[in-house]
Parts: sequence; C-alpha cells; structure tokens
Amino acid sequence: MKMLINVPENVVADALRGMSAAHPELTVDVENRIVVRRDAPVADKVGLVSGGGSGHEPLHGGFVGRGMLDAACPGAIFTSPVPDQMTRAAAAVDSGNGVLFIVKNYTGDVLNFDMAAELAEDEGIQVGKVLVEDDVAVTDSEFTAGRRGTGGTLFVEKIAGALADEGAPLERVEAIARQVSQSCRSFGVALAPCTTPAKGSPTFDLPAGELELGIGIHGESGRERRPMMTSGEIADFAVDAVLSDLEPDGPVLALVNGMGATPLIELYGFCAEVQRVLDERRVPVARTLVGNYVTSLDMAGASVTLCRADEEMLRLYDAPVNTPGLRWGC
Amino acid sequence: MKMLINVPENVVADALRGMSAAHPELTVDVENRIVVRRDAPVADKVGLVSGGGSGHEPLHGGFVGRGMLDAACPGAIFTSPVPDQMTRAAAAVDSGNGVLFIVKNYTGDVLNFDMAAELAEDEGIQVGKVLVEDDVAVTDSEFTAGRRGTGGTLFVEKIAGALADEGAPLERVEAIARQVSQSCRSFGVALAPCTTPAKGSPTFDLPAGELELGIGIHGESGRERRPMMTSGEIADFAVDAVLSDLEPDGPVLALVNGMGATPLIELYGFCAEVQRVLDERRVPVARTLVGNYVTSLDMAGASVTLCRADEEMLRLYDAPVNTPGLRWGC
Amino acid sequence: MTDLTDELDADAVFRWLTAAAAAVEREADQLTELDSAIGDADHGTNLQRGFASVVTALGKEPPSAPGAVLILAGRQLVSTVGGASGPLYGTLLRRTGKALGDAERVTGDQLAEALRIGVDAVAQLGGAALGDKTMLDALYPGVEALSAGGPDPYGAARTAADEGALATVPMRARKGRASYLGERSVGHKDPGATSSALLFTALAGAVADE
Amino acid sequence: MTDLTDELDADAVFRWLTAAAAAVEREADQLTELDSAIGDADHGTNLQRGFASVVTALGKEPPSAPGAVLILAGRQLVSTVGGASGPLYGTLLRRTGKALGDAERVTGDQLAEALRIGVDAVAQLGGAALGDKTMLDALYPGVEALSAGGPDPYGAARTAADEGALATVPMRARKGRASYLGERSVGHKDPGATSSALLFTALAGAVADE
Ligand SMILES: Nc1ncnc2c1ncn2[C@@H]1O[C@H](COP(=O)(O)OP(=O)(O)O)[C@@H](O)[C@H]1O
Ligand SMILES: Nc1ncnc2c1ncn2[C@@H]1O[C@H](COP(=O)(O)OP(=O)(O)O)[C@@H](O)[C@H]1O
Ligand SMILES: [Mg+2]
Ligand SMILES: [Mg+2]
Ligand SMILES: [Mg+2]
Ligand SMILES: [Mg+2]
Repeated sequence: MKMLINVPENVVADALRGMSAAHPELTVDVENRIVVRRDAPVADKVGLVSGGGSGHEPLHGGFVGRGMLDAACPGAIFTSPVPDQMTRAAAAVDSGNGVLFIVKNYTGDVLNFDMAAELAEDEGIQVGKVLVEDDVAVTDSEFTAGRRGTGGTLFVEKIAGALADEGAPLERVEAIARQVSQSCRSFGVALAPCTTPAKGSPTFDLPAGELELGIGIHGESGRERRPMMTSGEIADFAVDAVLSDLEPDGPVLALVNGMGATPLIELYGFCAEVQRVLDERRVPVARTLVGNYVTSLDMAGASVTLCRADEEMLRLYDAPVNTPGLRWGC
Repeated sequence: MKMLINVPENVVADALRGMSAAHPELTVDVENRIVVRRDAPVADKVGLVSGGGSGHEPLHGGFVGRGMLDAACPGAIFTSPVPDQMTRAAAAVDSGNGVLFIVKNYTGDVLNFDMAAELAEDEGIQVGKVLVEDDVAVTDSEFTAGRRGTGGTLFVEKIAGALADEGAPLERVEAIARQVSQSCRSFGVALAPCTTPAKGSPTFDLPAGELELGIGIHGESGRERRPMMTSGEIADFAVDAVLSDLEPDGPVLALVNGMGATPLIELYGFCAEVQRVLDERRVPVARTLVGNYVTSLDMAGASVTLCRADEEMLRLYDAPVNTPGLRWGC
Repeated sequence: MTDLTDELDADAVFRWLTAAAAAVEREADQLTELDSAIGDADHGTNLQRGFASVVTALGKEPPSAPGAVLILAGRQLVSTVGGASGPLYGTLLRRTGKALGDAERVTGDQLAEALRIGVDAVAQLGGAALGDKTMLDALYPGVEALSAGGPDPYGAARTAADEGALATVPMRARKGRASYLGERSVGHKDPGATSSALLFTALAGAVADE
Repeated sequence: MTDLTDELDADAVFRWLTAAAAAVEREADQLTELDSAIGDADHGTNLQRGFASVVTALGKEPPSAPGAVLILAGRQLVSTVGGASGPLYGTLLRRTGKALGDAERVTGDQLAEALRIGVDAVAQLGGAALGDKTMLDALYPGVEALSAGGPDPYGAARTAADEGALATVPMRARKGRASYLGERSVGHKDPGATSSALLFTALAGAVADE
C-alpha cells in the first residue's frame, strides 16, 4: 500500500507541522502533540478539549477554533493520546472557568482522559467530562466496552462549543454536551478497509462483492458482512438501525459522513438516499451536513449520524464557527 | 471495484439530489444539471458560471454561493457538460450585467462552452470567457491541446467571484480572472488510479511501488512513472516543477490539494514538505489551503498549485465566501 | 452494389444513423477501453448516450429530407454527448446536413461532397490536422475513398476509414486529451478514429440494405 | 534455579524490563497482526514505543530500588503508550512498584504479592474480569503460578501466562475494542494477553540470568 508520507513513525508529527504551516490561527505544539487556538485561553470562557487517536481528520485538530474546541490532543494513529497531552492542553486553555473534556467512548480514550482529569484537577483546574457513545452497531453494552463514539462527536463539539462561546459556565456547557451526546446515534459501513502506516496492509480483508456493516472508525471490521448493496439499500439499513435506537419525535440534524476515501460525489448520492429514507419514515431533517468529517484513514464507506435537536440545539448548531474543518457564520 | 452508488448511469443525478437535500441555499435543477445560487440573479452583479465533467467534487457545484460562482454545470463523469446547460445557467444568473464563463482548458470544455457562449449571446446575454490552463505537466503546448486546467480553477473562481461580489463590471471581473489564471501553475501526482463508475475498473494500472508524476484530473495517466517516492521527495519534485514555470518574485497562494482518496493526515504531512521546499527556495507563502478541492474520484495522490498574488488578489482571496466547499468570513 | 449515382432518401440516412447507434452500443466497452488507455475512459458511454438520443429523436418525428435528418441528429449529439466528441460529431453531422440542403433525395456524389464539408468543419472547430491522432485520421481517408467513386465506393470508404483508424496506433497524439501523454500516447489506437470508422461501416451497411 | 526466597535487586528488575522491551521489539509485528484481527492494529507499535522509552528513561538514571524502577517504568508507559494498554500496563507496573516500597532488595515472594496488587489494580481500572479475553487472562494465571512457589516458580509463571494467553482464543471478548466484534472475536488470540505472557517470559529470563 502506497502512502503520501515520509516514514510511518513521523506521520502524525509531519501532519502537525503541516497544520502549523497552513493555519496561523492555531498554535501547534508538534513535540507535545497539542493543537490550540492561538488566542487561548479566551477570557471568561470554558475551555473545550478533545482528542483521540489520529487518522480521523479533520476530527479533532481540524475542529479547533472559535465556536468549537479550544484544544485537541492527537494520539498516534488510532491510539488514544497520553494523559500528559490533555493535562497540558487543559492548562493552556483554562481561563479560570474550567475545562470540558469531550471523550469518545473507547477504553483507551476513557482511561487516558480520566488520568489527565485527575492530574489537571491536582493542578487546580476544574474539569468536566462528557462521553460520546453514539454507535448503534455496538449492542449489548453489558457485554462490550459500551457503544463507541463516532460521528456524533462533531455535533457534541459544535453545539457545546457554541454555548461555551456565549460564555456559559462549565456545568451548563457540560450539560448540553451530555444532552447532545445522548441525542446522537450513528451507523457506519465500509466498502473497503483502511491501511495504517505502521502495518502497511489493510486492517481486514473484504472480498470483492461484499461490504461490512457496523464498522468502527479504527479499521475494526464490522458486526456483519453482506453481499454488496446499493446506496439506497445501505441507506435503508443504516438509517433504520439509527432510528430504531433513537426514536426521534421531532426534527433531527443529519451528518452524512465519509470514511475518507469515498468520493464526495458518492457521498452526495448517498445523502439523497438517506434523505429519502428519512422522508419515508416521516422524520423531519432540520440540517444536513455532508462530507469527510470523522474519517478512518483511507477507508471507503460512509456513516450516518442523526441527532434529535430541540430549538436551543439548533440555534447553537447554527451559531458561528471558525475552524479548519467546519466554518460558517464568521 | 465497489462504489457507494445505485447504478452507474445515475451517479450524477443522485449526487445532485443529495446536494439539493443538503443545501437549501442552492437551487439544484437535477434534470437539466444546473446548480444555481438560490438568490440568483443577484442584482447589479456579473454572474459567474463554470462547469466541467463530474468527479472533481467539490469543484464546481460545491463552489456555488456568495463570493464565488453563481452557477455550475456538471457534465457526466469526466465529460464536459453540453452547451444547453451553460446557456440555461447563463440565463438564470444574468442580472443584465453579463456573465463570465470560467473554463478549464480541455478540448471538450472549450468547445462546449464556446457553443454555449454563442447561443447565450444570441439570446442577448453579454458573455466573457476565461480559460484556466495551469498544469505544468503538459509541456510543448504547441504539440498538445495546451496546458490543462486543474487546481488553479479554485483561485480563479474565488478571486473573480470576490470581485464580482463587490459589483465590478464584466470587463474587470474577466480581467482579474485572466490575471489569476495566468498567475497559477499546478503539478499533480497519483499513488493510485481512480475508477469511473461506467468502467468499473481503474483507469490505468499502477504497479505496487510506483507512482505517476504529472497526472491530470480525469484519470489520465501522467507524463512519467517512477519508483515510489517519499512525501518530501514528491514535494521537491512538484514544487520545483511549478516554480520553474511560474518564477514568482513575491508572495504566493498555495493549494495543497488531495485527489480524493488520500487521507487528510497525509495531505497535511505533504503540506509540511511543500512549505519546507518553498522556504528553501525563498518563496514567501501568503496563504495555504489544504484539502480535497479539485479531485479525481477516488484517485490517491495530491497536487500543488501556486498562484502569484499581488495585494489586490490577496484582498479578494480573503474576502467573504459562502459555498458548500469553501466558506469563510460570512 | 450501390455507386455514387444512386440516390439516398431520408430513410436511408435514418437507417445509417440507426446502424451507427447499434454499432456504438455494441462497441461501447471497446471504445471506452481505448479511451482508458490514452484518455479518460468515457468515449464509449459518451457516444452511447448521444446516439441513443439520436435514435429516440428521429423516431419521434423523422424529417423527410436527408439533410434535415443529419441536422437533427447533429443537434442531438451536441445537446447530449458533451466532451470533445459531442461538439465535433455534432458539427460533422450538422454541417454535412446543411450542405445537403433540403432535397428529399440526394446522390452519393452529393453526400460525399457534403461529408467533406462536414469533415473540414470538424478540422476547423478542433484545430487538428491529419496525423494528429484524432477522428480526422479515419474521417479524411473515409471521405476521400468515398469521393473517389468506383464500383463499391461505400465499401471502399469503410475500408479506408478502418485502415485510417488502425494507422493512428503508431502516431503521437497532438490534439485532445491523448496529447497530454506525449510519447506515451504511441502504441494505442485512437478512440475517436475508431468510432469514426464505425460510422463508415454503418453507412456501407445502410446503403447495401437499400 | 531461582525460587521465591531468592532476592532481586534493582538491576534484576532493570534486566527484566530490558528483556521485555527486546521481546516486544521482536514480537511487535505479531502483536499488531493479532490486534489487526480483533482490534485496530496498533498493539505492537504501542508497546514498542512505550518500552523503548522505558529503556531510555531507565538508562538515564536507574533508580536503586526495584519498586522505584517499576514506578518509573510505569509512568513512562502511561506517558508514551496511549491506547488502552498504556494506562493498564502503566498501572500494573506503578502499582506493583508502589507495593514493593523502597527496599533495595525484595524476595520473590514479595514480588509475587506486589504483582498481584498490580494485576488487581489493572482489573479495577479496566473493569474486566477473568474470561473477558483481555490481558488479565494471562496476568492472573501468571501471578497465580508465581505465588504458588515451587522449585521453578518463574518458569511456572511463564508457562501459565502462555497457556492463559492461548486460552483466550476461543473466548468471546467482553472488554476493549475486540468486544465490538461480538461473536466474531472468537477464534483469535488476544493481543494484550499475548504481550502479558511476554512479560512473564522476560521475567523468567531475567531471574535465570542472575
Ligand atoms: N481537437 C480535436 N480534433 C478532432 N478530434 C478530436 C480533437 N480532440 C479530441 N478529438 C477526438 O475525440 C476523441 C475523444 O472523445 P471523447 O472521449 O468522447 O471526449 P473527451 O476527450 O472529452 O473525453 C479522441 O479520441 C479524438 O479522436
Ligand atoms: N478493560 C480492559 N481491561 C483489561 N485489558 C484490556 C481492557 N481493554 C483492553 N484491554 C487489553 O488491551 C489490549 C489492546 O491494547 P492496545 O491495542 O494497545 O490498545 P487499544 O485497544 O486502545 O488500541 C487488548 O488486547 C486487551 O488485552
Ligand atoms: Mg488503538
Ligand atoms: Mg471526457
Ligand atoms: Mg474521453
Ligand atoms: Mg489496539
């Protein structure tokens, strides 16, 4: 597998150097692996910190900026960051109003962020935490590490970021983050696996003519393998999987997300089918976002995230955001 | 090759339906294949129309909106649109101030846009035309159809769109579009070919351990095949190819563009190397844009576009833009 | 055997274009494959789409003059094909049709002369010349052989166009997308020349059916 | 043969961890391959990075007590590994080290007891139990066999940990990333259990060198 890289060991550091070159509005600490808003800490504002394994770009580093994250901590590829990163990030963004950690529910992320929270609290920083656990493909959370955090992360970071931008206190920012997290459900499919630089070969085999249903965003294979389906059939399957868990009774936000290597033209076509299914199920869609936002390196495929949205959440979703990966209203 | 589609014949129409669902700010005429700003025609403003084969998304449909294009005409995959589309689009966006056609230099695009211009002029619409021809991989333009239009299109559409947004007359908008076009040079490489839905198999064979230098954006193979290179070596080669043709004596705009299937983390790493080479060559970089903007379906690889930028061009580049694919300042 | 003094009517032209559509349909994958080697892998689907719509349009209200049939077909190609071949083939048929005027029957001589005008228009529009590895390398030999007359001018045109298409293999492309490949375009048959040869084959078949 | 009454010093622990680093280095591809089947293909590189930095840190200023060596190593793992295994192995070594206190020499019995405290801490931090198809399925059998003593307790621990790791093959994962696969996790050896077995192998080797 060919990659546009120097050596596997330096992929994350090289990318951070590139972010630094392209985004003067960010402070990128390549050595310590932290991406921070240049104007941090923002006075009288709760600081939002997220992070996780690299390979999901633009998540999380691409969501640092006004109206979203104050800092992101990228780990090695598909490997949660270490506590030192989050502690350092918390110190960099805390204006005295506390810091919220937004954590995708993976054992590694949870453990490392927990350790970081303890350390940051030792340093006198008030820390809130919210878990994103939106992947309906993972059932029986009693017999698993619990639902994974995937596409819903974007909505949590966007909406909580907007409330923080308005100057709300930590407990309110944490509460809305939790509300959004609990209102999101996702389902993903892979048409082709991804290849990590360190391994250099696909993370799983997927025969021609088959697809994986219920994949994660770390190259994990899915819950089930089936003969290839059309875009319309995939939309039926994915949307129904999400809806059966979410049961929305009002408008939703929809994210039609690419896994990295699926062309935008295919994603838009898939979006049309997702919209069709939602119409058929009489679910009103308030906003639709289409693109590669929560990716899995060069995996081909897509995920659908739906988020039950009340008026306040919609208002905050629409609020200005200015980050490399998501930008509107300013 | 698996794709997230229904049937190959409907890929473009399905994508347009998806755009329509996701972007209420656009009017998408699926049958006639035209994407138009919902508020078109904008009074007292020159209308900007572009288009070309599909498969390069977000180009061009994703660049319709305030500060960039007024309409886009997507053809079949990798096939220039037909004159009827551009004529119709011109009629839809003309406020009486005339329309500028932005045309990538391919025989098909040139011929079809020329025909459309004639027809539009017959209908009393004033039409200006500008060719984008920035690809330095195509040399000896005496013995070829001339340099191809690739990544530079984004700069032409952005900067001319900003001037049009300020209410400048057609001749000035056309003049700056031409100036930008002449100030841009690009070079692209492929690590893996793309697959068109109709053909269903890769457009060329690229053995493991080799890459194509000087590829186009239609799955054409390049000018040269070499053993695989590192990101740094590719940056050296691509930037030097561009600089030897461009010879900038002041700041440049840089576009580090993904061909579609290259993960963003690799693109940012490549961006770091491009920046390094430009530093070494003492070329000041005024702005850097990194992402998948002018793509070639699921091709893996990247291109570098540099654009000599004077004060005015920089100001217009920074001006507000609000499109699905490029958005800032509003 | 049909020679150049024999007359053709609108129906003969209609059969020619229908046969061309069938040939394009049959050879579409092959044309796309050729375009994949030195272009962008769409020539077959482009012409398939275009000629299918020509057949539909002619089926709806077939004009009664050969010229009008060609003009309608040409417009249809322009409006549905796109790419380089759409305007070029569209121009070929429209200009040929215009040159035929509105006579209800035309001789083979007249058709040959009109075709030459059509091919010249293609050369002018595309700025290409013989030997540039384009459709012209089949169109010119084809129309040349047709004009030369003889006992089987349509068969001769077919053969000449076929040979012309084959002769593009060693050429280095100087026009169209294949030109970007430079030396690497050598060794491949030009897709447009190949489809142009199909047009002459279809023509020979259509007049033989008369 | 070393038994549990024999004493170990900081150097022995240093040799243990150095041997562990070498084993991880040697087996990294294998560990990543196992993680590829039921995880995210990074366990080998994770531990490689972590243990390399342990060796570097210990090389700079090696503490003089076994407990301190383990605490430093554990901190190093927490700060460099990330993922699930970083905090878990970091906790294992830190808690074991803390339990050893700052004696300059400790008996095998003391080490076995401290290791059990360390493994319990891993179970508590990760919320996993025996049979969940995690590192615990090698750690518990290993520490159990070590505590049991006998003529070759370190060899017995190595064997027990190896067998424990192997016994994860038929298990269905209930913790960590492999749990997402449900039934599909059955039939694969757990990468963390495999690396845990390497730790016991390294320990047996290090005390045998004494
Ligand atoms: N300038 C030109 N003059 C004549 N024929 C041309 C010219 N450019 C391209 N062609 C013909 O068009 C063919 C390609 O058609 P097609 O694949 O449908 O369009 P595109 O190149 O836009 O994809 C070429 O094989 C060649 O024969
Ligand atoms: N909750 C847990 N308790 C104990 N061990 C665990 C737990 N979760 C994961 N593990 C162990 O961690 C190993 C995976 O480590 P690694 O691949 O480095 O981390 P990650 O899963 O974050 O990629 C698994 O094979 C398993 O043995
Ligand atoms: Mg991991
Ligand atoms: Mg084409
Ligand atoms: Mg073509
Ligand atoms: Mg792992």
